[in-house]
Amino acid sequence: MPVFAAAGVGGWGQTQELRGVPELRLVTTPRHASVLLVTGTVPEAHLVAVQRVHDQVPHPRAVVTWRAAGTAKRMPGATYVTGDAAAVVTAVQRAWSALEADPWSTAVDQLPDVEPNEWRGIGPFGQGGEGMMGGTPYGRPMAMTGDDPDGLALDELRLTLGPFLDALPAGLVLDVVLQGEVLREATLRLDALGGTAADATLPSEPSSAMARSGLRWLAHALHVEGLDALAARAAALASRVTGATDRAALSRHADALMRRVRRTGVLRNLHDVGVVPGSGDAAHRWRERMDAIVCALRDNQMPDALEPTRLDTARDLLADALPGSTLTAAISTIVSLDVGGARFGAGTLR
Amino acid sequence: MLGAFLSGLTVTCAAALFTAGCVILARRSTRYPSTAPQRVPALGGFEPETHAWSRFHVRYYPMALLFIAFEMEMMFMYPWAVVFVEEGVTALVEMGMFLAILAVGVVYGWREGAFRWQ
Amino acid sequence: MSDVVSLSPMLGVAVIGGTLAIGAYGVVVIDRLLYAAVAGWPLSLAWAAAQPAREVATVIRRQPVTTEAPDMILWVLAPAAYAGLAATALSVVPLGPGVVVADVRTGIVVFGAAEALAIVAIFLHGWAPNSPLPMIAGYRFVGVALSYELLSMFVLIAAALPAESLSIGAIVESQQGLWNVVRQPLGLPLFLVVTAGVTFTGPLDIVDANDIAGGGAAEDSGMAHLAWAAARAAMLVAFAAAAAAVFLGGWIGPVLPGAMWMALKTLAVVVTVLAGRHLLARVRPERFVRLAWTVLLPLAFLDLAIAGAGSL
Amino acid sequence: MTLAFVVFAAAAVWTGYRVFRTDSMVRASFLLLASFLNVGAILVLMLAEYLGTALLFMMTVEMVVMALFMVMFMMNPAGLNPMEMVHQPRFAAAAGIGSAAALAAVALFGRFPANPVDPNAATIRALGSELLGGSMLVFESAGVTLLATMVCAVVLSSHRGRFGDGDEGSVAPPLEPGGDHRPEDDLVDDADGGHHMHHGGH
Repeated sequence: MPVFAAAGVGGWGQTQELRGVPELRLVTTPRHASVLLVTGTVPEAHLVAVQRVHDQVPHPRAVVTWRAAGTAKRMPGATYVTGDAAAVVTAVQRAWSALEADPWSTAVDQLPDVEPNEWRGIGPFGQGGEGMMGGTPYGRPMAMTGDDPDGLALDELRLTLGPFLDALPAGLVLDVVLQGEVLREATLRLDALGGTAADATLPSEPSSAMARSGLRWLAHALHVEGLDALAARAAALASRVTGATDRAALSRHADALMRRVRRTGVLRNLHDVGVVPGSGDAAHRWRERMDAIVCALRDNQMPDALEPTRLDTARDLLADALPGSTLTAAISTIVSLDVGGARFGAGTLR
Repeated sequence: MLGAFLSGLTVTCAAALFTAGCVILARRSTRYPSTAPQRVPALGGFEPETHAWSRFHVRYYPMALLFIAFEMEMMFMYPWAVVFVEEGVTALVEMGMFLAILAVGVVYGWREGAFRWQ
Repeated sequence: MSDVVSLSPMLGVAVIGGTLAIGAYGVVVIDRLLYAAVAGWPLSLAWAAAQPAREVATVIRRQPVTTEAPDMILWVLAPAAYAGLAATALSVVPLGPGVVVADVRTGIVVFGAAEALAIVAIFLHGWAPNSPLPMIAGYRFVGVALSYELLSMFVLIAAALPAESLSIGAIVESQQGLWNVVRQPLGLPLFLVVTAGVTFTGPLDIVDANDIAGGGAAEDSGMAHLAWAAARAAMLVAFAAAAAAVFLGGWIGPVLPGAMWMALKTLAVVVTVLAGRHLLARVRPERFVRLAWTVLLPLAFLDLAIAGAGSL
Repeated sequence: MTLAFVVFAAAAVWTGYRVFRTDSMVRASFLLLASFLNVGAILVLMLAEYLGTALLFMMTVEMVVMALFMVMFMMNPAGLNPMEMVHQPRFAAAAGIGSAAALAAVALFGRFPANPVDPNAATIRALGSELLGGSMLVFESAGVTLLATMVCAVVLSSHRGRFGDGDEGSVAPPLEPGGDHRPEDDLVDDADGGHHMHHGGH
């Protein structure tokens, strides 16, 4: 069942655990999905973004909101779910079968059907442009050139990689100036410093809470590096970490998983990628965090390696790491920093 | 001999037309026209300021030029492969020399950093 | 050549169409099974076989969304060209003893042309929707594709040396005594790299990559997405059949009929490539370009030298 | 056979014509590729099957690289606004018609020897032995020329050399001839780089 997950504050962790559920298939772009799953409360600044992602899901579509306090009202026709992953699966299946029965019951657009700029009928061929590069042909202007150190002054793409991009931790917005595939400038936005709802699904006991949060990060990181099957295994392991379970079996499973991850060569790929002052390259951070997960499970410690990076410290760390790197390396760097999605501001755990 | 090419061409065109037909039929007969918010490129939530089509700065342009020169060599190698067994050692030595010359070009390109993202 | 008969065009369309359709569906089922195996889910063939059918049913009815100012002709042309090239690639490969759709004397040259045109199809598929992420995916792919394409040429030429002909049928017959995978050990691994590259599966999955939200297919939905995924699976079947024919002795085999051997060997290559998808992490594009030019290309030279010395 | 030739020839001419009428650079380069594919098909019809199929993959790769460079440097690369692709239209039209007429005259009135190639002739084998026999000198000199092309391509295009970036330490010439005032001195006003307008710096 193709589901696109848009995770707001406090919901990102649980969404990554859904990767381990065989019935759901988390897809990378709203275009491939039938059901939009909104978890956690979406901050005010990202409301337009969640509405646009909702509209980008092709018809016939349905919306399921999971533990979403604020947005439930603004998502008309959404089935509201509180409960664990199984409840989400049943809700998604019910919504989907309702769609099958009556495709016309698809959710209607939330944003007005208005072109970004008026363009019809303007310009020589009515496509809204003037001359070679001017005007807003078909509603948008064309990119303008920017200075590039290697002397080729070519066009710059100014993009905002949104809060619900599948590869970035939820709620993180990256303003990017791209020349070709290399980032000229990259700034993280801090505007979503709103609600810091602590993640209720984490076990009360701190060390297993840290281990589960770490495994959730690992599931998303493996997905971004192209290893979906291992990500599903990590997510399934994360959902089994609750305070009461026997830790020896879990730490053995975690150890086996870490060995498999090392055998895929992902650490070799991340060598020398995203060197950040004070914490080495991405491979070092991965290795450190993977060992910390195993030891948090086995001997009930609270390793600080599992402490997710706060958004404002991440922004200063990345200030000089991102410009000049390719988009692939930039995303791998951000993912390896484990920027706390729902943990804006206050130090609570995801 | 031309019959073989004809059946190859027929198979290609059949597969291509079948796929194109399915896609065009689906795009024409859909009951939901794409509205403006749906048409915004998928960037995770916000909309881009400009068109994506722009003068894209290709970062591997020296490698592309090097590739074109190297590709020319393929033209010579196919006929050489056919008569290789017949000609014996002279063919091996000759192609060895030819490959060595071109390998010098690749080594020079590697040393000058042509394969790194500019 | 011996009693090789070129199938008539209509029969050829039926054979190639059937093989590609069944093969593509088989690829998707194998992929699901491997995914479940590595993810530790309960392995059930029924689930793996039935699920793609259900998803195809929903995808067909889904709305094919368009972007703001796409190049619609190219957007439709790309999956069509990619599927056509999968058919071309399979048409020059003998599927059984003397059963080949297009028995041309320049088999591996046509195969190389199909592979080069596949690069064009994949770039156009990224360029057409006029959306940033697919365009970046298309450009990334061309850089990597130009780097591994030379490998496929070298490796196929090395296989053509003992056969003294460019036709893949002759290459298969030249392996009567000894298969090329034994005679030219470097050939198959390099060709698997090329197969992973053209069908962007496994470590070379940089086109529809997860790190740029689905890359080339980020804007496809409904039938356009289905056509692209099916064409990609068909291309994997075509390249796996070519790998089986050129390196694993094609239809040559002791007991079973020729076509059965061909199917088994193709299945083995498909499972190997798809296993690479779930067990190996995605490579960094710029590092693969350097790796291909400075390590894999010399290995291809070595493979050619071994083949040359071996067939004298 | 002749029907196939006419179809391919018409397709080649029409796609060639479309190259100059279309606005998008990507479409222009791949229409040119389509035109070359048709010429390749005609070569195969003339039983030069190796040359035809080799033309296919050679032209494909070159058109891909051409498309990359065209999109990189041309204004309005994707044809969103109308694009004027023809320079000195009158002169070009005259030259086009003139050469077409001359070639047509040669084709129609020239007396060509009528000795068709036997379809099963081993043309590739003949090409191979020619390559290794009579024209070995051409073959090896082509190799050296290719090496020269590769070196020049890298020298001209690669911005980064093994001693670091190409323009490191290079200084833009002063404004007035012979003077020592360099333009970028007045642009870099403060140490921490208020606004980075100096060239070549990173």
